[in-house]
Amino acid sequence: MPQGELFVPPQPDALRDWFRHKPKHLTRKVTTAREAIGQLVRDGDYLAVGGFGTNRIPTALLHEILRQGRTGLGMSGHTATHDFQIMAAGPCIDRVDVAYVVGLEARGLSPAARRLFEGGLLKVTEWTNAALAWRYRAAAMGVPFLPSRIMFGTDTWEYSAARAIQCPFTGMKLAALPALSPDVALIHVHEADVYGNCRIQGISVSDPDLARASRRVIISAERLVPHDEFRRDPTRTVIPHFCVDAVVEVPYGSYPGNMPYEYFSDEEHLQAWLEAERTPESLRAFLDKYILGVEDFPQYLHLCGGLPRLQKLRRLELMLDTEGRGESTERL
Amino acid sequence: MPQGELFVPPQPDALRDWFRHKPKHLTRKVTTAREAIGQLVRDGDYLAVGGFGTNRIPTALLHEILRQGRTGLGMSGHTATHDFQIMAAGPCIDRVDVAYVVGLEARGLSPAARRLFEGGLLKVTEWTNAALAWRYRAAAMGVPFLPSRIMFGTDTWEYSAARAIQCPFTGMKLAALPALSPDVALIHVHEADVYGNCRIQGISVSDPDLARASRRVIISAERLVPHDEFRRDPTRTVIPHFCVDAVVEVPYGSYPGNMPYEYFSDEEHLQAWLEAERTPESLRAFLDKYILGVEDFPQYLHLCGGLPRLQKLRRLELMLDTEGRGESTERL
Amino acid sequence: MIPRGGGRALNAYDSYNSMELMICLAARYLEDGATVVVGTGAPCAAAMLAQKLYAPGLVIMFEAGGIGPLLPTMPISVGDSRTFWKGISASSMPEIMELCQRGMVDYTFLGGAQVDMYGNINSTQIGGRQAPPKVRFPGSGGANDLASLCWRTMMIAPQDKRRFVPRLDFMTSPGYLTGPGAREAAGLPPGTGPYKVITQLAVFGFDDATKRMRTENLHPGVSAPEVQDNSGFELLWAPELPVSVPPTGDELAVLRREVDPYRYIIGRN
Amino acid sequence: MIPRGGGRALNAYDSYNSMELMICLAARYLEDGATVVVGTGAPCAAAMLAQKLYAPGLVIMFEAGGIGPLLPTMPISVGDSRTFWKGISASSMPEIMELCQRGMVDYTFLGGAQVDMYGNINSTQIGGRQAPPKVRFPGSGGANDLASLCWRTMMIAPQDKRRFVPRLDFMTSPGYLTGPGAREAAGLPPGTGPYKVITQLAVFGFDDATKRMRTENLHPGVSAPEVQDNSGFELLWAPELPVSVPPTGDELAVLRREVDPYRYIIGRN
Repeated sequence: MPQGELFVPPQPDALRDWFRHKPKHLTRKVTTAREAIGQLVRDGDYLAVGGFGTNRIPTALLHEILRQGRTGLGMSGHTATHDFQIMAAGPCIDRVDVAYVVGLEARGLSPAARRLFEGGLLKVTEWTNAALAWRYRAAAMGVPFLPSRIMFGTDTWEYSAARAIQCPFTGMKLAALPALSPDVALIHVHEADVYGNCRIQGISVSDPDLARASRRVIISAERLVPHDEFRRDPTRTVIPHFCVDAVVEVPYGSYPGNMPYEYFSDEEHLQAWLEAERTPESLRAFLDKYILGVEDFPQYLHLCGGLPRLQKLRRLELMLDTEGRGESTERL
Repeated sequence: MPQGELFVPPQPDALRDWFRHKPKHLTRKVTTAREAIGQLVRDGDYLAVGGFGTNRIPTALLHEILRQGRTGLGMSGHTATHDFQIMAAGPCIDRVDVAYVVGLEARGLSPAARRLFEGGLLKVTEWTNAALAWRYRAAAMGVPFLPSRIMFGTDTWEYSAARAIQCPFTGMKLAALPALSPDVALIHVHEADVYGNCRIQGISVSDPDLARASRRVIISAERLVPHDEFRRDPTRTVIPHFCVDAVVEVPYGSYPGNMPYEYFSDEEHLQAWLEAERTPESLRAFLDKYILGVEDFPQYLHLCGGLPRLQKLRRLELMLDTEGRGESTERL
Repeated sequence: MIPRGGGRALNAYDSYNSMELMICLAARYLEDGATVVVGTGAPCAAAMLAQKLYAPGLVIMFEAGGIGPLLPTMPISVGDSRTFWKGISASSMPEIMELCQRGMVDYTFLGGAQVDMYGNINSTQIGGRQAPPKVRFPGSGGANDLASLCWRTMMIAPQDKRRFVPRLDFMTSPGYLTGPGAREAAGLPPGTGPYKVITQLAVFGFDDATKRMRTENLHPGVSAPEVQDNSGFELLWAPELPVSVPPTGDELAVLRREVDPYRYIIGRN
Repeated sequence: MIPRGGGRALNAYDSYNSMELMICLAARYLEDGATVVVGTGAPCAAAMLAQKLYAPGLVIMFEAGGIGPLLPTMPISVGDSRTFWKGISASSMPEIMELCQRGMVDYTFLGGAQVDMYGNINSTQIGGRQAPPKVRFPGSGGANDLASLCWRTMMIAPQDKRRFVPRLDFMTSPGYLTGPGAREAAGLPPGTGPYKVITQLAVFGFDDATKRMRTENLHPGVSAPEVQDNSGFELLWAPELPVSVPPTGDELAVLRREVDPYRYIIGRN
């Protein structure tokens, strides 16, 4: 039987009570990153981050957690790359459900994240991306588990906290994945209204399920739009307001990550992070300069090149060349 | 233990083989209702219909089944109202998974459908709307069942084919719902391209899951749009082409049902149906006039008042008054 | 029309029919900021009325996927385009059912052909449990789901001995099943169950100790024996039986002018 | 650069590096109308190359949700905006994983730090199975899911004794586990498993009877002992060992000009 620790056991009835008492009416939830993190993220909480590692991530909210010095957080590693890197930099975390962490895809491995693992500073349970996606889905559906056909026969299975069950109809062996309801979800979206209704353009990754699964949900949005805009086209509402606890408007809020249709990732800055991580000292200096020593996210953007840099990343995203022509594969 | 018959038992491995061999490349699938039904619906097949009874239903496809005289069909009664009425009129069906059938919501009960039930002409298993929705979802996910918390303690449970299971994490009792993969799904959408990519405006009901769960999928679409339109905004693709076997362009294809943003339901025609059903003879005369005696769906629309009638229903849908002013609650 | 009050000259708002009375009473139970899944007909009218008068923040949902519409008129179907007219979200059946299953929905309203003393409901068939039935009804639809998963189930239903029965021909949707603890033992989520039943004669709640239906208010001019005579099972009685507060002029005005101007529902009396 | 062919004067397309060779060989396995879930890097380059040359109807998918993009450049992340650039659908992680689970995905490409003779893969850690590891890698990501659920798993990987190991430090993703029947016995979907492994030296398949890795093609200029010397486990050998057909001028032209003009991948050799 798998021997991994189940950091967040499924508790559908306790969650029902929680969700029953979330406010459902249209109340204004707009606040600052500082306030939102200050009030809704506590030491020891279990955290999950929307988007996909370096794409549509709530960077401003993550910086704020680091700046406020949260510790002892648990984290879901559903492809957590730059987001994981920020939490590992604290370190703010002491346990992690791993699907994909430490690496930044083709960019290399995070030395700081490796130090946490290789120094035995984290409790670790192994999963997969689908397992964590379906664990969110289970919580969003209000059931304690979902069956699946993954992980069998591997060490990933052995060090997970899944359970083998038998299908009552077919007799098939199935992998039961326990519902995962994070204490807090942090999700970056394209558009939100003041009540927390949200729209996403492009892939939604696991965020619709994550927003429904989590006890508390903090949204950062590229821009606030009028509430009526949601009522004009309700088909596009991806997260309804009653799932959401706080809304923070953060233009360029996914930087240095990619925000589809808005701006591409800043690969130079991501490389600078990785290089800064080589030693704890160089990382500390980097954090002091870019995160701990600044007041807010706009200051960070300024340090990284400000609007001229962001304009360049926007052209890159839209594949415009330096003259503004489309379909360019130039590197700007 | 529930004693209902499981008309379509879950067979994930057989389905995997089926789905493996569905064509995935972009091939032209546009055809006529006659061809699509002729080639893809066979006597004895198990059928599921998209939309919601009198809303966004593939009326033209259902008429064609009736016209071609299919028999022995099974049917999923996931709120099947006018769609069920058409299939019951044949009768084309001999077994049904019931969540909601026979009634037309506030409009009353279908005498013809009642005759089938009360005359013992149907095999019946009882379910609920959520049960059938999640049964589609299970098949769409590729698992043989999903757990849920519904139906316990009732006769609905007793006459279903669900099974009680115990959660391996919490010990909770759960209702396992067997995956339902219909032989054929018929779904009406707003826009499709020639390959079968589809968009829906407004509520999707269970159609995204249904399209993924079914072995064969026939789409009727209000209108064909260029393939590039899908590539321009891929976030809006609700059903991808590789789920779809045939595409039929049918303007006003949900008539006399409501098509959101397009036209409202024709309540007079729906009432005429119900009245025609009073005796088998009057029903036969009605069917002869409107369905069996016509060549195709445009002829049916013509008999029902043609474009002037549809124009009126369009104004009703958009809440325009006779002068074209908005927000009208007039009955046109 | 039931005349309201005493010797004054009657004006339009001094009288109301039982459908209007039931809708107005039901509307008062829906507090601001609550969530409710409704069907068409009287429940939808009650939710619309509540939203317009008492509970502007009431989130109205429909099982086919509509969330938070600004209902311009009464829907004809729980899946028609009115159910998401200028809505918060045009979602899906699984979205609504999963909202219910994870505990986010406070109220639902159900109807049915028969109800028993535990608030169990039959909307499936009359006649034995084995097919073919004497009369076939639509079946559960979403009713069993909503009765299983929403926190509080309400009914608006006319009451007589054919409808309030000692034993259902078919139990479609769960009330308190066989009494205290039975829902939980059967596997249903704890803390859920029938809340109020509103008929043309009275308002009923459910006794904590026995989970049996208990008369709580008599409508104006209705006597206790009349209520019992119109029930096929023995009713319990609250220690006090205050008379239901009749519809106010405001309620009737909004109900008649804005909620149901064509009297689709209130004309059915 | 490995010189191709004999005494002719070398031009640009007469030589290629091993990354180019591996990508070109991999691309040839992807037939028109197939579906493939790829990551970034060499697999994505192979899929792009196949789509441009042999398989215009190849449906390329990325685990974060991108389906059928007209890939304008190589993605940096499997979730970046290139992965659904002018795509068929910008969907979600569950959408892709459920496509795989219900059998709709033909191919996937995986990488890893270690592979064993059954095609099992380690992308989790070096050192004992108990934390803390000597070197920590990212973990499964979607690899275990794809290896469990897609019909055929391919690998493009450099080969040496550190990577081709007799025993994995950690089995992240399933190949044939311990041999014939083991996947099915463990609970994985029947008919799935590793298909080809393409290294800088050879192309490997899997022996039907033993499910062990079997050399099927030697790359130009590579000897059998060289292949065995670069494996930490004993390789099986196909009865015939045809030399891999080297990249054609067309393949190299498209790869270098259109697929990877900045040599992100093919420059890594």
